[in-house]
Amino acid sequence: MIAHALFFYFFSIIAIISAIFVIVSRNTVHAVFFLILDFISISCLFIMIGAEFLGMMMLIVYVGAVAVLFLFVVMLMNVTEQKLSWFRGSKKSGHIPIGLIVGSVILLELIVIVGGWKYRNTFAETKFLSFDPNFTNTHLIGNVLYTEYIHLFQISGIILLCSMVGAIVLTYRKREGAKKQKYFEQVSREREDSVKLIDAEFDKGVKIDD
Amino acid sequence: MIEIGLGHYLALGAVIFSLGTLGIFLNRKNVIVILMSVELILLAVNINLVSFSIFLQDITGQIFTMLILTVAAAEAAIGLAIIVTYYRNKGSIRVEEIDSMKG
Amino acid sequence: MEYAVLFLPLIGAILGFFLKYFGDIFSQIFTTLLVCITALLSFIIFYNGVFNETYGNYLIYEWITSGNFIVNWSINIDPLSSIMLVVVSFISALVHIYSIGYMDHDPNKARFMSYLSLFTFSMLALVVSDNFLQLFFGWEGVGLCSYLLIGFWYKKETANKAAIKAFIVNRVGDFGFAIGIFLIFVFFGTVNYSEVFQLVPEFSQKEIIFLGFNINLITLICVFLFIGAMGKSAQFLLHTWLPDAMEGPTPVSALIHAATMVTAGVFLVVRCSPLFEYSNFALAFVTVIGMITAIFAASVAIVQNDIKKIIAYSTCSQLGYMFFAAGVGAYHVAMFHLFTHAFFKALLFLGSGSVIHSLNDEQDIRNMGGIWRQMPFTWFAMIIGTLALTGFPFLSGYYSKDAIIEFAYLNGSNLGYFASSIGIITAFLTAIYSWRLIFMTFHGKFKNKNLSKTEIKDSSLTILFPLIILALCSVSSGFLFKDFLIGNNYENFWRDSLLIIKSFDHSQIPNWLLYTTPVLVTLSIPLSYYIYIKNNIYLEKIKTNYKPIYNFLLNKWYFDELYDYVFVNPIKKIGLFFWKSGDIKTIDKFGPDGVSKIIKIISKKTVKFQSGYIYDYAFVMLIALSLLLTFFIFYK
Amino acid sequence: MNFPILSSITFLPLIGALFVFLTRGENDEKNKGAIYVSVFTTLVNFFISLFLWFSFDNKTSNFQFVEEINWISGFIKFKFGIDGISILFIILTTFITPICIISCINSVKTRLKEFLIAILVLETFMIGVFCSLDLVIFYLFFEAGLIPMFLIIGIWGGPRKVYSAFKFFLFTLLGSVLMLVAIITIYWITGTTDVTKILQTGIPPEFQYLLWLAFFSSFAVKMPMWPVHTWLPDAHVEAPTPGSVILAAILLKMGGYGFLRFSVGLFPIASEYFTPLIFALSIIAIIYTSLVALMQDDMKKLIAYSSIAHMGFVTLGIFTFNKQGIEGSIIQMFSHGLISAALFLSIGVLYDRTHSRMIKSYGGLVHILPKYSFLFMVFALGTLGLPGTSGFVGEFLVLIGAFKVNFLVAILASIGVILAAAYILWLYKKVIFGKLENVQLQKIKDVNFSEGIMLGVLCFTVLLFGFYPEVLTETIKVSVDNLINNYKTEIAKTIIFK
Amino acid sequence: MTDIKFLIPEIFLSISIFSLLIIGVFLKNSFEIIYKSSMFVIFSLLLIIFTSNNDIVKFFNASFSNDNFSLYSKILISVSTLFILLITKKYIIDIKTNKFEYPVLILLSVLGMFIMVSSNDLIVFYLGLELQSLSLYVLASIDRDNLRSTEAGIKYFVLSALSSGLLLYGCSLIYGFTGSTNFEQIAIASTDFNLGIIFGMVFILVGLAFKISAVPFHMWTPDVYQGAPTSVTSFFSVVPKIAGIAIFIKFMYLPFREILGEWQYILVFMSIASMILGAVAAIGQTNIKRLMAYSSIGHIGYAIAGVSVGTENGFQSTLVYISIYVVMNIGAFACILLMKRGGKYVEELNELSGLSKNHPLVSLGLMIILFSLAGIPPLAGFFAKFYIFMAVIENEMYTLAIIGLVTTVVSAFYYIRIIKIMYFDEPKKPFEKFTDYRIHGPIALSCILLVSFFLYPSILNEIVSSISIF
Repeated sequence: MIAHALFFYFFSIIAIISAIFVIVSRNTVHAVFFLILDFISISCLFIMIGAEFLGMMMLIVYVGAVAVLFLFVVMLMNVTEQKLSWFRGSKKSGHIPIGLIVGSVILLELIVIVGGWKYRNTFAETKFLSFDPNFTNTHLIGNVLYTEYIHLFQISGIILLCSMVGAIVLTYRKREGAKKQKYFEQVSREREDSVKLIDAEFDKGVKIDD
Repeated sequence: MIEIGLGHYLALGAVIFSLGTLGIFLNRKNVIVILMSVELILLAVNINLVSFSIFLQDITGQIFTMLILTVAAAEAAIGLAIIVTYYRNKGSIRVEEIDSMKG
Repeated sequence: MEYAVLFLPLIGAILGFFLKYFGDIFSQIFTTLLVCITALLSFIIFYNGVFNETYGNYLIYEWITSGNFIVNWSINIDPLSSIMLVVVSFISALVHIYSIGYMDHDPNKARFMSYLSLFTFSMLALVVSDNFLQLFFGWEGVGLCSYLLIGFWYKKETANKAAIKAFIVNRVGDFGFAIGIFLIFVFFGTVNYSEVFQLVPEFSQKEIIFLGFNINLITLICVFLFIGAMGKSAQFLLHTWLPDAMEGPTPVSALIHAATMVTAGVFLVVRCSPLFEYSNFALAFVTVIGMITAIFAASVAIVQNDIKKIIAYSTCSQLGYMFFAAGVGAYHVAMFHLFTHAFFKALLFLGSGSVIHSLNDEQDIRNMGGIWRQMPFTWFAMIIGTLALTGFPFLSGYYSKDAIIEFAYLNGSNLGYFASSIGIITAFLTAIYSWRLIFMTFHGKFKNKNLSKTEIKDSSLTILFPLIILALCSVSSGFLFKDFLIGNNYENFWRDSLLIIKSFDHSQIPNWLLYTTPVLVTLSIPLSYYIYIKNNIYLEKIKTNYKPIYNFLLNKWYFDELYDYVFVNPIKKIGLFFWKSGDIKTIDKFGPDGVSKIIKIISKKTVKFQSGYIYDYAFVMLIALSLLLTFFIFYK
Repeated sequence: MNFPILSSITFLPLIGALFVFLTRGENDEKNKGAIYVSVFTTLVNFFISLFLWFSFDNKTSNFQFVEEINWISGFIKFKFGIDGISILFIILTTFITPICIISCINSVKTRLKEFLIAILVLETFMIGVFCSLDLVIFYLFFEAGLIPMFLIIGIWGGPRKVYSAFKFFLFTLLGSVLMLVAIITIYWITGTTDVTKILQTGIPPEFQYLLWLAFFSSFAVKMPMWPVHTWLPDAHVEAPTPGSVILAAILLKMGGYGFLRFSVGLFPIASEYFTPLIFALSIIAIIYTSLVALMQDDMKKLIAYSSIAHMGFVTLGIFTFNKQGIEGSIIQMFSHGLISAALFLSIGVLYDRTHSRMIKSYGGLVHILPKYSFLFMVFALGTLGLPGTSGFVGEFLVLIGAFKVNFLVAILASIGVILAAAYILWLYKKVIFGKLENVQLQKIKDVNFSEGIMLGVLCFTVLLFGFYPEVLTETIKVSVDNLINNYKTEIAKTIIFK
Repeated sequence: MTDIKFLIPEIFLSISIFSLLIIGVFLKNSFEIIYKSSMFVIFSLLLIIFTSNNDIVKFFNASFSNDNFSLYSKILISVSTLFILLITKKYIIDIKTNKFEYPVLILLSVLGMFIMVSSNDLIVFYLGLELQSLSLYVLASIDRDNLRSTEAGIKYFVLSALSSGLLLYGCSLIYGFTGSTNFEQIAIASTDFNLGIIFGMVFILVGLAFKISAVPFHMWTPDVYQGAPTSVTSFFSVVPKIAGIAIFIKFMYLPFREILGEWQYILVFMSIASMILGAVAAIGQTNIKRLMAYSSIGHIGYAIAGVSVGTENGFQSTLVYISIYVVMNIGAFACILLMKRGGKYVEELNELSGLSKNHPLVSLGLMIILFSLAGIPPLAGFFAKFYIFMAVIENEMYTLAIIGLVTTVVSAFYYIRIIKIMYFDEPKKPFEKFTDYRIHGPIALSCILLVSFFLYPSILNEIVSSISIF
């Protein structure tokens, strides 16, 4: 129990601190790294409470893909270093104290709410698929993901497709003069098209490009 | 304090959620950080869902989390793509300069 | 026949106007002819009425019916209306004839004749009405015609102003009259004379709360009706329009502002005698106003220089006589004076018109003088008119005016005595200014600088003919009709058309009273000859010594100025204030304009929130979110 | 069901508008076809409405020629019907509209076709207002009239047209939205918006006060009553002549009609309760606006203010709740419809010639425009309520009615009559009399044929109804009786209830 | 698996999207054909929906529901999409955003909306919402070389991401406190009062309010409407609004039906705020697209007023409202798409001046539409408001009704200001004259519908009255 608590506090403090640093650090690259740290600590927490599959997924998807994407873009745009902090704009405004007040109000209220959570018996009735201790977490998810939740899976596929299409539409530019493979041309190339026998005249040389 | 219950996890989620929202509107310089704050918010949601799912002994929450992960990735991709196109036009992604339309 | 009497002038007015396309002369002749026929018919009606008792009520059609408010167009012939018919149509016919000559230079003859006929129609409609509303119709109709005719020479700014003044002052009177009618209708439930008069005794003690005062109903009605009469008959306080009305052509002054329209007020009071008889207060009120007017107008007339204005004030004064006659209960005497006054005053006006006409529209008596030889007929007519007016023995004015003074005395009350003394003083003043007029105009030196004396000729026959007729009437009417109208058997003639409760005992008149007036009047002739012709220096002395009084009189007691100061200017100022400060600066400023301005300001402020910055947008969303959350935390 | 005569007079102008839309002239100014079509349509409409008047049975107070079809299923039926009160307004509308269209020939120089369409569409809406027997339908037509009128003021108006058009539109719209709330509330209270049914069932007294105020806000703006009158002078001044005519002659009457039919009819108790308010406002309107009119330097503005004063008499009369008052106010509305239309047309005649509405730029017109001066005189006299013109009958009856109820009110209102004489005669003097000083004026011509027809007809009617108002009173008599009886029984009921 | 037949529209749509993508990639200059075929797809989709079964069926573990309500919304969505595609084609080609992905993205967002409106489960709802939003982000910045378009994209994206974050947090709270993501189960579980559920509801409401741009979550709307290409703006102002309102209604009437007392406050507040802001803020605008943004905010206020009533009449009136709103907005944007002068599209209001002289018919049409938007009878816009206020007053919410009607007057101000510019002001140079039935046709159709609506105003009610969610 104590170990559980210790690990929880350890990871959660890391998560909170790195979350703070995500929004306050001056260097964007650092911010991305703190974000990665945050993800890692949260995935550790997930694994700790028994959602191993999701913990791993977090690592793979977020750390492996999303965060890298962020890093990539940050580097691409060369906007890493910012003078002073994020918060101070060129105009003076009293937004920081008000922002902190609003933020803490929301936080406090949320904590009040979540503190009021009670386990109710009715949950058992509403529960749709309950855990079976004989199976691992991954197994459980795998069991339902392609059966009961196939439609969700498909829709999320379409979402990914959509994001793909969107990203391409926005960023892809046809560049003139770029060398590309032309599969059809390459594959459908016939000998007759490409090789020509000519009688080379003596002492005249052959003109290749005509 | 020692007994770690659902409340702790939810509180953690709440803290991270608040930090994410703070990050969005306190930031004055860089749009990418805003994107990261959005990721933080989604992370907070994930914490909530997973912990609910574990404590309710119900797998649905985890499925939801997984789908949110997917969507978050898609969102990040599109968001970054938009930021890139904007950067191409403007040469900057400073938040305080994104104000050509107002009123 | 009765219908013809009423409608012939109307036909004349309408068709006569259009006849001008064939030539002005046609329309002149046509209208005159029709009015003459009317006059003739009126005589017949009068005659038939008196001797054959053909009085009656002739319905034309229903005018307005609204619930129990039923008003007819009708012709009511009774002694009162028949005598008025005679006066109106007869004078009108003469004035029509006169106008043919008088207006010979004017380009708008047809219009003039048509207006005159229209006036005659309205006046007849007034006279023959059997209810208050038709009376009101005629009342306003004559007001309109008076307005049109005063402003006939519309190029003259003063004429226009005078016309408007006449109409509006009359409207003020009408306002009272209308309220009187309302009161009658509201309490009696009808506006028909005979029905109203039948009900009067029942209501004689009724008191009503009117604007917070507890007042006898009949008194109230009478006072309001009398306010109307004051307006129309140019009585004190509402008299200011009449002298100004002399801006109109002289025939108009003769017809409208001397003989007929202005007497409508008297007619109204007499017509309502069954009402007035039940209210002592109203009668006293009428008497007082009449007295004041009589002496006031006479005092002003003494110093006026405009020939027509003098006669106008004289008219005012004479109307005052009639009113106090009515006020002391001697309605028949008032009518008698009305009757005689119509002739001699019309005569005076027409005569002065003849003078004016001959002197190329000169009206100031200081620019006249010594022309009696040039215009003997006019001079003679004027002399007769003046004699009649002043009450020179055995001319018409003598009978009527003296009768008034007598009856006032006979009334027996202090007010009556007072009235009769005022009457005597006024008679004296009347004589003074009348002779002043004659002497200044016809005698003395010729003072006109624009015109040589030899150019002056007497007027044409169309002008003189009416003068002669009127002169004859002025001389004879008093004598002829005296017994008939105010004699001991007056009730035989008037029957129930007027009600006189009090009986007058003629034997009580002291002899000195009977002789005072004629003596004074006769004495005044040499007196004024001395003052105005023989010894002007004395007059000048008086003028300079009593400058304030002279000015006070010359400026007609400063009534015009007072009214301008008290009513006209404040009303203009209030109007301007309401418009500029009320409508524009208050209602619009705080209403539509203000609201739209505020909305625009709000709009600008709101739009400022839309700063264009993402963080601000997010901030607004989160603030709203936190507010909603807080609301629910504290709400539950 | 018989031939739907009411619908046909309502929608005939719309069809006419369609045909006008289809006509083609070589240019704007010479689009004769459009004028012919619209004159024809409106005249036909006028004759149909006359026929309606003749076949109207004035012995019964029931609604006649009732048409009813399902409209919003389950809620509202499209119900038309008229009684003695509404038919007069219909006649007035169909009578004034052809005159307006004829006046377009002289006063509208641009976009004639559109103008005629606007007028015709407006006529449909106006007739619809007076025919409808359902609150929602009434509201529909009541509001819809704003659109064409807004365009008429805005497109063809004078220099400050935008301000005036906006003021007109927003002011009246604001007034009437509250009425919509009230109408819907009535639906939920009584379960119907059919006027006849509501009259039978009645509205519970406790609701009446607020509902009355909501209706009042709408009608008061439309009338217009003080202090919400300021849109009217602006709108009148800027609107083109036919626009002013319609505005003064008919649109203002919608308010009065509304008061009669709805405020008094549906909410007798509240009407009784609020009578002092109405009296106060009417009196203020009469005196205040008369005084303001006295100081105007713009002819149209003067007439506009005088209209407000005259409408003050109307409201005064309606809320006397006696026969004279109500009949008087109906006749007053009718005659004001004729007289104000005529006055605006007369001013339009001058404006077409000289393009000035300022009083000071005129004077001495009688020398060159004798016919015009005569006609103008008749209308001026009508305005000041001279006996023998239709203006007198209405005003006098209203005053009698008011006098029955309250002396002070009637006396104060009578002062307005004096003031009316002052301002209108002053106007007449300045414009018509005096010397002809303005050189520009010397060239202008007297009324031409079309103007002569319009003004002549109006002059005739003004005098006709002045001398023979029986025509009108016969028609409205029974309906007014019925109205008053309803009112009295309702009031009596509450007294018993108390 | 027989339930799959209820998903046929969605499946058809996804398959078409795939095929169109493939065709688009492999054909050169494929914009024309893809555009046309996507219109055809939507048309066939309409046919499919019309022929489909309208039984009330819940399927896929009750995470989808097939009912009248969703079918009605779907019809509305497809019809309006069809018309938007019709009117915007010329514009898209003119500003050179004629990529074949454009129609595909629109189809994707339509798919997202379809999923959303037929969802019966938080997860499905969220996925549909995200599918829609992702496509919209891209669409907003589709004119990628235009600074404003991309700026609009960024703003929309950032704020929308925030709002979906909030919404998701709400979903997580709801899930945690009710133990289920199914709408029915949520409703059952929320019978006893629990602040957690209310907080979840608030968060979800905020997210939804953002999507339909209700005040105070509207801040993105003007900027995005202005910045995005007009073709996209017209889509934005119509189609997502339908879906948003539909799902809004669904949330209020299904999962949260037990806590009506709570959400009513929020809705009334948002409704009043939207009506006022929509009316007031639009007054000072000079850009017509920005003005339309504020106008749409105002209209959403009225729509929410209907929902806030909480009765069947209420949401039905909202459906009627939104249907009429769609007709008006399509017409209005079709007119805006005609504002082309010298090869460039113009957006400033004063460019319209004197339109009535140069293009009398178009200005007539626009005038009708604007009067209808202002809610002046006898046009359809009036009836839309009328039904809303019928429902509102039925429940004695007089304050809301009076404020709503007063804001109508204020908003009438800026609508008639446009009319003033068209009709009263001095004419400018005419716009480029072109006759394109694809634009003029819808304008005419919209005007005819708006004008003739009063002949039979209960037509929509009769359709809508058969709809119930429960």
